[in-house]
Amino acid sequence: MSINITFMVIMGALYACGIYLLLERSLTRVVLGLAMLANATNILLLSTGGFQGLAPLFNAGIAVEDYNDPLPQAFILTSIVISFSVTAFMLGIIYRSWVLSRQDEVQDDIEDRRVASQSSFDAEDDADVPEDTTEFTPPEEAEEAPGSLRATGQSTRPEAKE
Amino acid sequence: MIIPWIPDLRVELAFRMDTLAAVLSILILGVGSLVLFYCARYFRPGDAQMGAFGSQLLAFAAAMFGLVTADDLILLFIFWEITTVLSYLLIGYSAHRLSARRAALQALIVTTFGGLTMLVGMVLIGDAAGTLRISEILAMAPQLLERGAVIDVAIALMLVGAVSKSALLPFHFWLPAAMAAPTPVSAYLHAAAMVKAGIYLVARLAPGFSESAYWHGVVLVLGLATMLLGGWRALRQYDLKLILAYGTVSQLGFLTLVVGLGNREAAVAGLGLLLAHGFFKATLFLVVGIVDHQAGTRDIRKLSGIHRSAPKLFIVALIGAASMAGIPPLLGFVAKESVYETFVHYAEKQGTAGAAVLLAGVVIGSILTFAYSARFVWGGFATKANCQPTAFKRVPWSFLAAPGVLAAVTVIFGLWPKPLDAAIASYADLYPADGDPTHLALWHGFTTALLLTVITIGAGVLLFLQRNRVEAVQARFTAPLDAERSYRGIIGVLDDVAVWVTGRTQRGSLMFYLFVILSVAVVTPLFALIVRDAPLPSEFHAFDSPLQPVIGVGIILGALAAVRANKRFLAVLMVSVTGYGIALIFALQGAPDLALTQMLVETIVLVAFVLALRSLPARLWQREPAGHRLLRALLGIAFGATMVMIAMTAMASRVAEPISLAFPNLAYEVGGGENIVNVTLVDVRAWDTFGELSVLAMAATGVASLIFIRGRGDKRRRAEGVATGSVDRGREHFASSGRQEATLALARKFSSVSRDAWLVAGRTLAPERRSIIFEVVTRLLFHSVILFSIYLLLAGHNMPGGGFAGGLMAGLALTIRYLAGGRFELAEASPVSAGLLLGGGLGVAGLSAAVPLAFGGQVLQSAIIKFTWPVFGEIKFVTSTIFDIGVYLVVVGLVLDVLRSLGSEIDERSEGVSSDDEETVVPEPDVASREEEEVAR
Amino acid sequence: MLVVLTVLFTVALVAPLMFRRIGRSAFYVLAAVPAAAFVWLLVTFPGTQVPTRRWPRALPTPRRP
Amino acid sequence: MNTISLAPLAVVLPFIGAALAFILIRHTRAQRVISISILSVTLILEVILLFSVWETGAQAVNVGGWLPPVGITMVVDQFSALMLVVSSAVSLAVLIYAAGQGMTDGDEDGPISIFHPTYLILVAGVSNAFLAGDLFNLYVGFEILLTASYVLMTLGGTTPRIRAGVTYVVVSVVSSLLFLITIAMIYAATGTVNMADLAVKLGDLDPGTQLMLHLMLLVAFGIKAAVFPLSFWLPDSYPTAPAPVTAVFAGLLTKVGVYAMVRTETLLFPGDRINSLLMVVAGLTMVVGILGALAQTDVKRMLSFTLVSHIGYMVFGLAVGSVVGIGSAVFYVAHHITVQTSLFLVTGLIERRGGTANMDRLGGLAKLSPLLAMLYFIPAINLGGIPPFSGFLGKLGLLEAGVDLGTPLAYLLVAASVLTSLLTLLVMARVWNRAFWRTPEDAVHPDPILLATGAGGSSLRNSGEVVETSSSRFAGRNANDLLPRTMVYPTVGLVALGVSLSVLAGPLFSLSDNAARDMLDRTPYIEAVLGEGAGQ
Repeated sequence: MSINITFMVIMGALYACGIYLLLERSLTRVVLGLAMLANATNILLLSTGGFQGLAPLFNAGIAVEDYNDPLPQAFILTSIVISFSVTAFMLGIIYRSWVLSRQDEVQDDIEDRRVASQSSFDAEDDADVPEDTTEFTPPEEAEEAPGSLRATGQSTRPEAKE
Repeated sequence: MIIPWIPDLRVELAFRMDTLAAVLSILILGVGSLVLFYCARYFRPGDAQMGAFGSQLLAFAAAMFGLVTADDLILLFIFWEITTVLSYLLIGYSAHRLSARRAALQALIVTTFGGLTMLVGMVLIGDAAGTLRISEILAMAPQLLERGAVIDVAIALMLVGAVSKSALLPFHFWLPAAMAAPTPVSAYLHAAAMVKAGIYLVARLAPGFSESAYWHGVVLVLGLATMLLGGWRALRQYDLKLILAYGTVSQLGFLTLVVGLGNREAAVAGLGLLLAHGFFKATLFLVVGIVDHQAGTRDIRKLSGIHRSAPKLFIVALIGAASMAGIPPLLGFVAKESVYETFVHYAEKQGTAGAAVLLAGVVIGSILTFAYSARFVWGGFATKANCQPTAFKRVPWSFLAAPGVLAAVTVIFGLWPKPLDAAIASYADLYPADGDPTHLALWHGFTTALLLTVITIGAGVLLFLQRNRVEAVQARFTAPLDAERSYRGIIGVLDDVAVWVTGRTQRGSLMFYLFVILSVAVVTPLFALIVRDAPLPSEFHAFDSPLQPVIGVGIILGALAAVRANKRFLAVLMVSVTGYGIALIFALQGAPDLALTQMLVETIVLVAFVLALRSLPARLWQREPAGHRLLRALLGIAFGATMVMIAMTAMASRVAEPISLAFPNLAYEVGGGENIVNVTLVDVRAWDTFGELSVLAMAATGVASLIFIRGRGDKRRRAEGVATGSVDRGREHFASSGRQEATLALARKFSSVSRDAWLVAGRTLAPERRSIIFEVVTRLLFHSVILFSIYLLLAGHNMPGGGFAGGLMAGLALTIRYLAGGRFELAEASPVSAGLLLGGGLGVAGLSAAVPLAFGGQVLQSAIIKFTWPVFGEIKFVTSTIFDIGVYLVVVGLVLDVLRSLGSEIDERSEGVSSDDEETVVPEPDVASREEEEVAR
Repeated sequence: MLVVLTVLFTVALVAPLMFRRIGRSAFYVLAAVPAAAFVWLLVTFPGTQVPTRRWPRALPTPRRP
Repeated sequence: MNTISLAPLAVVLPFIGAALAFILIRHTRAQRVISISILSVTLILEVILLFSVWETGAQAVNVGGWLPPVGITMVVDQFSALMLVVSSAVSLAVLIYAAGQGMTDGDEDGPISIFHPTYLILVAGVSNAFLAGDLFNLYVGFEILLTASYVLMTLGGTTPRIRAGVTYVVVSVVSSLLFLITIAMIYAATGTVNMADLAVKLGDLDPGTQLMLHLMLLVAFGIKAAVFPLSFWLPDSYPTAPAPVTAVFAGLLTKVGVYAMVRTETLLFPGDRINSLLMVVAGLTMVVGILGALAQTDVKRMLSFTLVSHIGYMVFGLAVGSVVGIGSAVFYVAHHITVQTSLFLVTGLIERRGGTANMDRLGGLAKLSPLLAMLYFIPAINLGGIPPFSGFLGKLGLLEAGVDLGTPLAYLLVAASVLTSLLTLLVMARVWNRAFWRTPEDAVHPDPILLATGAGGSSLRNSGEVVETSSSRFAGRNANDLLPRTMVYPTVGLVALGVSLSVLAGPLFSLSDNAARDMLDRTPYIEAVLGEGAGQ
């Protein structure tokens, strides 16, 4: 199957510009990047059909090979429709993001940054625990469960204490 | 008794009861029922958690019973892990105490670590032996051992599980920490049952695998070291329960040592010691429970004079401690005597220095054991000089029953060990009978063993008397390496590594994620092409028709302009230039359907862009322009180049004929239509289009839900109620006496007419927004465009057109009317709400899919109906057109939804007259505060 | 053997209800179950039974059920 | 008209349900009845399909009567039938949960009215992806479920959801784009898109192109299945969605990616050329994922990380490539769908009962609601790999497969999977220690809702006093409203399904192993689609 250089060049250029726009902070440029990538893929699908052929309108006279390959055309049509619907949805997101926070930026996830900068001290693991030598609270403040936290004995368990 | 559970993994519910299992079951069930009996008096009546506690304790007994009787390796592991989880729950009984929670988690993690290592060992052995049945594996143990390294490693891994469960040296720290559990739990789990599981595993594997490479190394060294360390630490404790805890650690080391020695005598002595330890340690723990319950503390510096206030308790405690110390008439002595005999014979037979060290170590260990037994009795019950006798409530009979029975058993079996010996003998038969078989007996005659016992007792008494000096020595000599601190260190390091790794990978920025994904998508195909050679593309042709390069240049220029544009609408325009260019390429390439659809889609996308972005600032300003400009350009170029290279390689490596050659004839004969692409879309591959419809419907709903937030906002407001010229009144304030002011006043005078000549709701628009020419053109065009779209729909089967093109055309018609007459014009133009259109379209498509099933066909099967009408003559109607109508409706619904939400709703919002309760526009600070975000979620 | 196991586990599942109804003394009921299993163990496995007359000979290993 | 031709109904029925729901957009009660009944009928249909496929193996139906490779075929083999049944059961439970949440919270006119049609189309998309016998149709199936998930993800349009929605949408569109590019390349190379036809024709290509196409497909599916280098987007986007939506995403979307990877690995590109690469990727997914979970304090984010980590197990089973390996991976996928979804539903309940999902601010839930404690504990230890639950059985199969393989890399993977199982247990036990055992007073700054009903409400039923001082949006609700029956019963049902997986482990494992044997053998699939002679 011979390769059409023009298509390849167009596709390459569209991909390059699309990716450049995609990695942008501004949401509008990201959406434009996505639209451009979708167009580039349509060109790729078209080129897989091989050569330029007659329009796929059947009539008995024409040999089967002369038509332009109808299957990639069906794929391209589906791809156009899907990229249209995704673009429409992204426009809704851009407007909503503008209404909510007056900015058209792709925002970073603040939870990630908070987790990455959290301190390693964790009360549950590292807090100092007083040693208690009994399970039963003295009768006067006995609430229903035996052995509430009562630091009575100061038995020095050598390695427990930090 | 065998019930197959998962044949594919060779796992069955296989049980068998042999001597070893029976001996342990005695311990598990006997001590279990006594402990449960004891609990009735131990807990306060009103405790809410008692229900859960009781069921967990009984479930624990059942799990232990299952563990010892299981004959399938994996079944043993299942019960093993159930005991681990139940011990986690039991230790965490008083969950409000941090020490209990932390001890429970620590015990869970350490024992599960050991358990999982053991699991790997079990899988290795099961894989090597071909079966998971323990009895069969033990039967073919000798052949397995020849396999060499794999089996040795597997056995070593299983030993790690036993070591962690029975709290031997590296993993011993979880047992003393687990003393935070209620005392009955300590008595049962950490003395009689759970920690014995490791010993049981060693005893089960000893007959077959005691000769494996690492066996003696692990069992003997760790056992002895644990025994000595446990004994040494026990001497420093001031809490009665901790003395017993470290005592248990020491005894477990001792037990592993004996059971793991691997000869006939050791087996008998080991089981004897196992039983003895089970009885006396459970007794002592229960006694400590009573002391704690009655006196309110376990600190030996506060307890004094209890032997006088609870004499019966004192006697029971004395018996238990004496048995632990190995004082003659009791079972402890009987067991230790045969252990001494075993090690003496082992030392004589082996004759190596190692065996002698072993014997010496055991003796020293026993001395330490004697010392801390004495410390226990003295600490708990003696009257101390410097503190007054502690108040001690009377011990009711039912409370003392459980330890009493256990003490009695220790005495009876001490004086009369015959039945035990008979029971254990059959387990010992598993070993080859070498020389005189030893027996559990009270009196073995004057043997070196007896001499060793005398030495042990003497040194023990001496050690106890000099306890103050011993404590001074211990205080100076602090432990070099402390297991618990190293465990907590490991967990701390693990947390730090986790935070570090997550910090590196989860940057939170979309650009970083896309960067990683795209670079992986670029690198992997290149890697494939480098590693394996692929065909080099040979035939090329510059272009199919001369026009293509021209359009190509146009497209590339448009793309580059879009990249460099800093005005928002300029960028949008440039992208649509590339879109229209591609529509031209489609037309040239011989795809009329595509060209038509692409052009229509580009137009509507352009309109949608303008509608959505009109409320955003004109400039594509960024506070700080996205960095790594060069890097992004490099990645873009790399991606483009790679895609070109891959495409060329793929096209060059085509060998087979494409299936699409069959399409033309099939489409015409079977599909009954000349437009092959349309037949493909609505008939041959109708299932794809069927899927696409839902994508369209979802996009429409998505846009509506994002703009209207509260549902779809399908309510239509007709034009009558609206005052003329009131919509979208210009708020620009002109200079008061300027010319615009005059023209505006003049226009407003003429706009008072009640009914408009051209558009239904044209009058509602403010005069300065209206353009008469646009309204006249709309009036002329609208109906013809709608007719043309219906033509496209129906003719699509034979001529270029079809559902998509028709729907888009009708959508454009609606767009024109909206742009000409404003939102009320749109409301007038769309009699049906967008939701109804979408639902109707999907319904028509769905039904046209399901109905053929009723007629015996496949889903979405089309049929050709030929009939003749008087006027129109012979008509060929293909049922897939009904499906196409569904497509048409959905596409119109989508365009209507886009217009309604991006157009009318934003108009209303910008005029500030919106009826929906607009969400308060909160100018969010750059980094949303956690609280606010918490509420918003 | 499987019967003993299932009995133990089912009583463990039922235990919380018993405690809610009869409180602390439910422990006695719970204690009875392993005790019964203990007795069953002694009865069915002669190897561990207290021998009377013929204990001098080595006792046969009990057949696997 | 045998049962197999009903297979496409599994997609058409939810589709028609969605159409009805669109039309009845303003009657939420009618919408609720439609969607629940439609999903139940679909589930029954899929169970019938499972039993009919259990013995006979793979069966195919040509949509619209067009013979392959021209038309689109829908193929049902044991693996896809099992996936269909489990995913439908799970989505039915989540639907009832969401309907219950909608009813009690009373936001009738709110986004809930869009929820039902979107949810039904999501289920239709997932079923289409599992049934697709045609690569392009698989792409369309992906698009359906993705677009529906975009709408569900940004439901309500709050700030965090929009921020997470952008990340999710853009990454998913890029993954679909890569998938479409790969389809174009495959069509360029072979001229066909029918999977069975591809299985035959791909073999004739030369190795370089085969490896290239194979890797490109795995990258596209890897993003969807959240495999190591491509999985960083998931924990940022899933947790911000409402609880039932996150549950469905966690349960279904990643598993569709894994299903597609298994299909390409066994059917399209057999042979173990890149198994060692897959092993490395599986190991990294497991370890990095679980380390991520260790570092989190928010329960929903932690579960998203365990989700990513356990995908590593399935890829490990796939990378081993033996019958036991892939069989265990199939079983593990079924187990993970059920358990992960039930955990997310329980987190939703925790969020309602405890006012927040942040572990530091929770405490004392075991006392507050023992039922909720049990509902969390069982799936948690199931995920942690504690026997006798299905989590352990899946891992056991994977260990056996790894050991059978015996290569040093396999042993390394066995060690990694054991370590991950231990760390998962540590993570789950930490949540249990903090959220359930710790007293509310010890929590960092507990939500008033915890303190208010602290003393009284011990069980779900009797605590009726009104919670007035709560800052969370459940202020003014009594405890019964916090955990309404209609939300608790589906969760209990899902947990019971998880437990039943271990009871039915025998037959399930035989089904998975048969599926693995047929997939590795490839001919049953190819012959089911292309007729007898085709399979070489």
